Amino acid sequence: MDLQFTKEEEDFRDEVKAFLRDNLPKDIQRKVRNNTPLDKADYENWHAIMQSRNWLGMTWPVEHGGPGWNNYQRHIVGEETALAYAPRLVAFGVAMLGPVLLKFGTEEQKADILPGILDGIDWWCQGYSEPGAGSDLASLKTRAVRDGDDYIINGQKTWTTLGQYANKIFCLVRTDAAAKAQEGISFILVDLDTPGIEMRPIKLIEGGHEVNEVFFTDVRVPVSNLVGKENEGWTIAKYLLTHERTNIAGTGFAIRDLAALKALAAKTIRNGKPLIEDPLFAKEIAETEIDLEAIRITNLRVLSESETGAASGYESSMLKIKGTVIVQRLNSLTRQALGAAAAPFPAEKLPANALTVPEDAAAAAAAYFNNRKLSIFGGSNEIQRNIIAKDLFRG
Amino acid sequence: MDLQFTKEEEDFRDEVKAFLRDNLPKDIQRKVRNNTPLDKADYENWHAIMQSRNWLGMTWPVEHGGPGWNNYQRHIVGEETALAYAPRLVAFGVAMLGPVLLKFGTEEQKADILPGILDGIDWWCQGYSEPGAGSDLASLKTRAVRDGDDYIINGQKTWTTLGQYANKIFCLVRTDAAAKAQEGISFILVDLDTPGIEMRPIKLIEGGHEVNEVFFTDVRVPVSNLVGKENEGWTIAKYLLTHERTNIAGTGFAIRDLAALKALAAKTIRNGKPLIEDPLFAKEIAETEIDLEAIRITNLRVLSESETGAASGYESSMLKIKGTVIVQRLNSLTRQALGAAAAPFPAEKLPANALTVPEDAAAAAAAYFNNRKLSIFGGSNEIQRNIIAKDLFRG
Amino acid sequence: MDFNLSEDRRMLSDTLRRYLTEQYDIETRNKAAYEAPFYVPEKYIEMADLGVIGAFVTEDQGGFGGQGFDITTVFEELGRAICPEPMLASLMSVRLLADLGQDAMVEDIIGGSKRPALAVFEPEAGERLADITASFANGKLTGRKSVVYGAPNADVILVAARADGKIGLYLTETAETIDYAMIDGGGAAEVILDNTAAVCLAEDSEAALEAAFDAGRLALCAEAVGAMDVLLAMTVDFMKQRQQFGRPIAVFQALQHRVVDMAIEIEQCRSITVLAASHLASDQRAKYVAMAKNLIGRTSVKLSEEVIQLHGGIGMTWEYPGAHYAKRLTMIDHQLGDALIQLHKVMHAA
Amino acid sequence: MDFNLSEDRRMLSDTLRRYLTEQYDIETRNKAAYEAPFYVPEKYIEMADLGVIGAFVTEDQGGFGGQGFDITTVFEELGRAICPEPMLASLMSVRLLADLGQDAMVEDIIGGSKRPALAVFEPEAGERLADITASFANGKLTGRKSVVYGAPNADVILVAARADGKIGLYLTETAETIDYAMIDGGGAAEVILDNTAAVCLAEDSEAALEAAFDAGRLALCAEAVGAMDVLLAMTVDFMKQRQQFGRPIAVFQALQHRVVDMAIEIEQCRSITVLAASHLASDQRAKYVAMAKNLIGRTSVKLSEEVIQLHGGIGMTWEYPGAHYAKRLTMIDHQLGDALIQLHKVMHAA
Repeated sequence: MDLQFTKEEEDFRDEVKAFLRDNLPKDIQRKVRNNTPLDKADYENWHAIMQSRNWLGMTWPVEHGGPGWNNYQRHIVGEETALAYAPRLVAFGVAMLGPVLLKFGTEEQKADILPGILDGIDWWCQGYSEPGAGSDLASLKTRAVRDGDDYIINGQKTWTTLGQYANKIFCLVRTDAAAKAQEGISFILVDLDTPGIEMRPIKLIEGGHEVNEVFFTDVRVPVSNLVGKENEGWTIAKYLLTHERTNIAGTGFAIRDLAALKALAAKTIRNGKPLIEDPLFAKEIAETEIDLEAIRITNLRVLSESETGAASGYESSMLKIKGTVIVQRLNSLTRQALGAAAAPFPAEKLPANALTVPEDAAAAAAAYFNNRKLSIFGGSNEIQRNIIAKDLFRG
Repeated sequence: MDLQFTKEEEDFRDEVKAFLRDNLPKDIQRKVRNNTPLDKADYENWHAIMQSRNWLGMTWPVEHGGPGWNNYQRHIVGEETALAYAPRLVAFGVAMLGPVLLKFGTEEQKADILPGILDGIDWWCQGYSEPGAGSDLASLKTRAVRDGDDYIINGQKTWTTLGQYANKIFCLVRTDAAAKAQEGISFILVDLDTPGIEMRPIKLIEGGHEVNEVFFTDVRVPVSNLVGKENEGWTIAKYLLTHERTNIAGTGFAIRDLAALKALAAKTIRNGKPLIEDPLFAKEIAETEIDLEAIRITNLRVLSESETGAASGYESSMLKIKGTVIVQRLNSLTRQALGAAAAPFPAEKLPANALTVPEDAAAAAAAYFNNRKLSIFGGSNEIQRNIIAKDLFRG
Repeated sequence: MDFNLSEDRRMLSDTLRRYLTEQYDIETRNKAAYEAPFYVPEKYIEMADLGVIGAFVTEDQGGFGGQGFDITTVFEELGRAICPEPMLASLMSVRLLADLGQDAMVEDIIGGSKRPALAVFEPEAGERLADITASFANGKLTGRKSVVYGAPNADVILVAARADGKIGLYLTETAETIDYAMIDGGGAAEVILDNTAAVCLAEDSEAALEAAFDAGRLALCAEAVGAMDVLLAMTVDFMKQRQQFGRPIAVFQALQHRVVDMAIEIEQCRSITVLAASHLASDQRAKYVAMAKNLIGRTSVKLSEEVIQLHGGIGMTWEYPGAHYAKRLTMIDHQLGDALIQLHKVMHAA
Repeated sequence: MDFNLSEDRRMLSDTLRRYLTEQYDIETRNKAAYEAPFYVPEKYIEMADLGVIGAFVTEDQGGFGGQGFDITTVFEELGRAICPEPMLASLMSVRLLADLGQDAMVEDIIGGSKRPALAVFEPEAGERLADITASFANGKLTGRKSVVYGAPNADVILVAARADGKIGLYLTETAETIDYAMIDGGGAAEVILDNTAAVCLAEDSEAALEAAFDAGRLALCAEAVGAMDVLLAMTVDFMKQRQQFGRPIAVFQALQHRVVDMAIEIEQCRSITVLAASHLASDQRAKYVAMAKNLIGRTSVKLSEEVIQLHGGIGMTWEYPGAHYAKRLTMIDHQLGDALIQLHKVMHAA
């Protein structure tokens, strides 16, 4: 039993901290802190900065331009970037397509596509969900019909995050209509410039634009864009879903948001004294902090196991559920802490002198609503419970 | 909109209070207050006292010896008896078999059986559940096979409350093995002296004996003991389950237990001051009090509706769920309030000078464990949720 | 005992529901809620004509209601349509003015020709009268008021301010405002008082303000109950239609039980609101209103979270009406003191 | 980073699990737990022979453990069997005695030939050292101690008492006790000190007592984790076998999701216990132990309630082993300060 990081790991952490201190642009950091949406250039800028140290391809081996980190190093980077209010990396290229190609792609695909992810030439987005296929992803209906050396794709994808900035999309499509749900699905790469594709914004509950619908009408894609074998796309989708995702519990974000909440509650006056001195509010903070300390160790336990074997679906589902519940509770407490001052919308459009709401908390209600997504996307918490139940009650 | 009881109803309440003040034996009251199990004589004594005013047959019409009360009057009596720490009436004869006979019984059965319930000659118990038929009552297997003018009963019943004091039992038995689940069931009356019946105690989690198993081996019962028609017993069971039960939310008990909890928390020292001044404990009390105020009004709303129409299954399920949750939360808070002093078992066997735990709270932990039954018996809260869901999602 | 609305209130309720159904569908509502002045002045006047504002004060005061159940009748209907018209401001203001015998202004407000707002709380302070620092002297107000509901486009603003150590009520028609939409729709403003001309309505208004706020809290409770009813029904409908794994998601028991628990809590909210309404004129007003607002706050936030979750991504979209109900229900807890503040009051009342 | 037990602890854990499986089935356990002296003296000595008590103190002190993880290793196994042997009393006492250099007595206790109990808290007072009123003067103790774990049949009782304003530690072999079984099994007693002869072990023991209690709290956390693991497994097995509506109740999704939520919380409890164990010798001991005991308390009570509910009537019966696990898990929250008391400590540590 030893809960300490090694000297090497702690040195690495210091290196990451120093890098962030020296390289994270202040304007981007401020946007992240204030829950202001980032624009395309902000993301590109940040990806380029991370790539300047070969740190962008977090899970990639060195020979493909990645840093060759182990689980602990990725964990440390995830935690420190969150604590520093660095942007989340846009996962679709770096953390999803990259690993998929490394495992399932041809050598030619690797050579063609991987560099564009790291150097920022290509921005990938994801075409998985459909209006009728959310939690039940395998019921997807978008069809790709073989026509000579092409597939012709028709259908609709939705919840395509940051699709408005992307030039490429990887999709799950049905290539065998007769096969049973999961068996006729393929994984295919599509250039968004291809004729027949239309992307439409979806406005979210808090007013932001981060997801999109993508419509495919007779979209012609070369067969060589298939990743893996035809009708075996579900294997790839499952690989991504159960693939060890270091940051799934989001403990870095939670640690950061807990500290910010405490600072906010210390300067917020309620009932004539700082809110943090209200025992009923302090209780909520303390319980959340305890839950967070526990998930932090649970996360490390899982990391430690997956350094030797593979983390099971059970474990990543557990981290996902509990991690999102904690972050969402922190979001909720931050929203509550603002009291009546949580009302203005959209917070960033108010004149700077308008309200005595701390700048970094002005969008707290919007962030709270937006982060309800955490327990929905990437497999809702209900789906995660089903996964765990299947494991618990098996046999 | 008028939330007040009428002058007549308030006068009636005063009459009930006065009756309880003058007639509820102090030793019985003390046992109820201290969560000491009542013995057979205590129950018989209390039934006789209630019957001395014709108040025992709460739901019965005057012509059969009941008081002829309306819903409000029954509600008031239920509330006041609880507040006075009077025993619960033993429901099986008075509140279950009585109404069943009044609706489904022959004139002969009414004449034969009803008087014995009121005058205390007969103590009825209930033979519904079986080891394999709890929430799924309709899967019961105890069989009654016609043999001339008799049925021959074989099988096993369980959770028979206070069966150890009873001389009679009403049972649901399967009279048509070929029929679908609910269709081959009959409602039959059995004398516990009949050869072939064995009753065995079930010891409960807290150590008490209040329920029993009843084994039937070739028990011969005259056909005339059937209530209603053969194979139509499920109709009777359902009638009892959805029959408007005034006291289902248990608000009287909750009001009483909340007051006792406040008194206990006021005299319990924790962290150097009265527990009730601990904001975290006070929060639990206050939230429970608010929930209780709400269910009290919900209860009156349902009563008021059922004075004009019939209360639906939805409404009594709602009262059951929320009412039991509130009482159980109060039980839990009372247990918590005792801290380390909740440990002794069985509390009533300790010498009086042994512990400085208030006498009326000494069995708080046992009562807490025992009252976990509230959300299980009479249709578990999960079954109640299924009933409500069926109604909510119908069509 | 009688839990039915009186004939008059039933009529008002029916009329208002019909009006809102016809005139305030969700697209109309969303447009009004987020574009300045964050309501529809013509519709406000039409609603005044229907008697909405008259219901807030008694016959003696020129209205035809004024009781707790009049307020809940109106606001439950407003909640069913999550109507952004600034009726909360009108309710609190007109009751204050009526109690002060400002008959002419009350008449204008009831008729809809004049619209008031009430500016009490301030930035950098909690929501307690004790924390008020704005002041009145020589016919002028100085200070800053924040999150003043209905202030955009208001004709008059009632301002709570200090003079001679007392908190009085002052009226201004010339205050500068910084207007904004609220995240759940409807308008509010920062009110800037910089030697702003005002007249004194009352020199000591603490008790009157507490009463007006309690009326406002009761209104918010009823609004929430109306919104919850509609949101629950929308959720049930959605679950019956939404297919996943070859079945409507309504058949999944884990989801069913969560909906059932919400349905029960909504009935609890309705009950506690009825109880608070019955006590609006009693000496137990503050306690029962605090109880109601606490339970409403606990339930409405939880309900909103559950409903969004049960809808999946669709519940997260601006296009889906339920999302706006969920936002409104969450933000109701932020108005006039949240569940935690109310719980403190209950704890201290006990 | 390494979350595996060391070789030595793994051996102790295996040995103890095998012993308890063979020697402490649930019938044996229930008999021992409720019949005076509420444990089995021969088994206590056998467990001492296995090294259970030696694991509580360091090599320097005559044992072979003494670290947080030694304590959790032992108590997790005791929890899996809900073993009623008075090891909590032995743990806290032997660590106090070892720190005071009472080598001879420590040796006897490690060997099992002498069994200690620790009497600190008193009736009519909270569980704070500051509230202690028992006193020591002229070689005699006076006062009353309540709910003293393991006191029935103990050879020596360590008593916290006041002398000259300080809280010291005193040893008596002649105190009168009123013994009883606890509702969840095992023995405790009221200790009556009426000019009872005693010797002074230390004149100022406040810090040492706090440390001993934190070791006890950590032990309770680990015991709870062991009991939770077993109870969860029993519940899953039950649900797979129990048929209702023609299917095992394990297929009902509403029940499945509740079990899943419990399973997740158990992992959280395991994690926070590991964290607290790692801090038992650090200056953050009090905070992390309080965090662990709070989470354990919240979870174990909730788990017990859920498990009983999921079993229906069967979970309410004495005959069903799970009922005893549920009782033990609930009552663990009552020992050495409940979740609420621990939460206050965390709030004040923050």
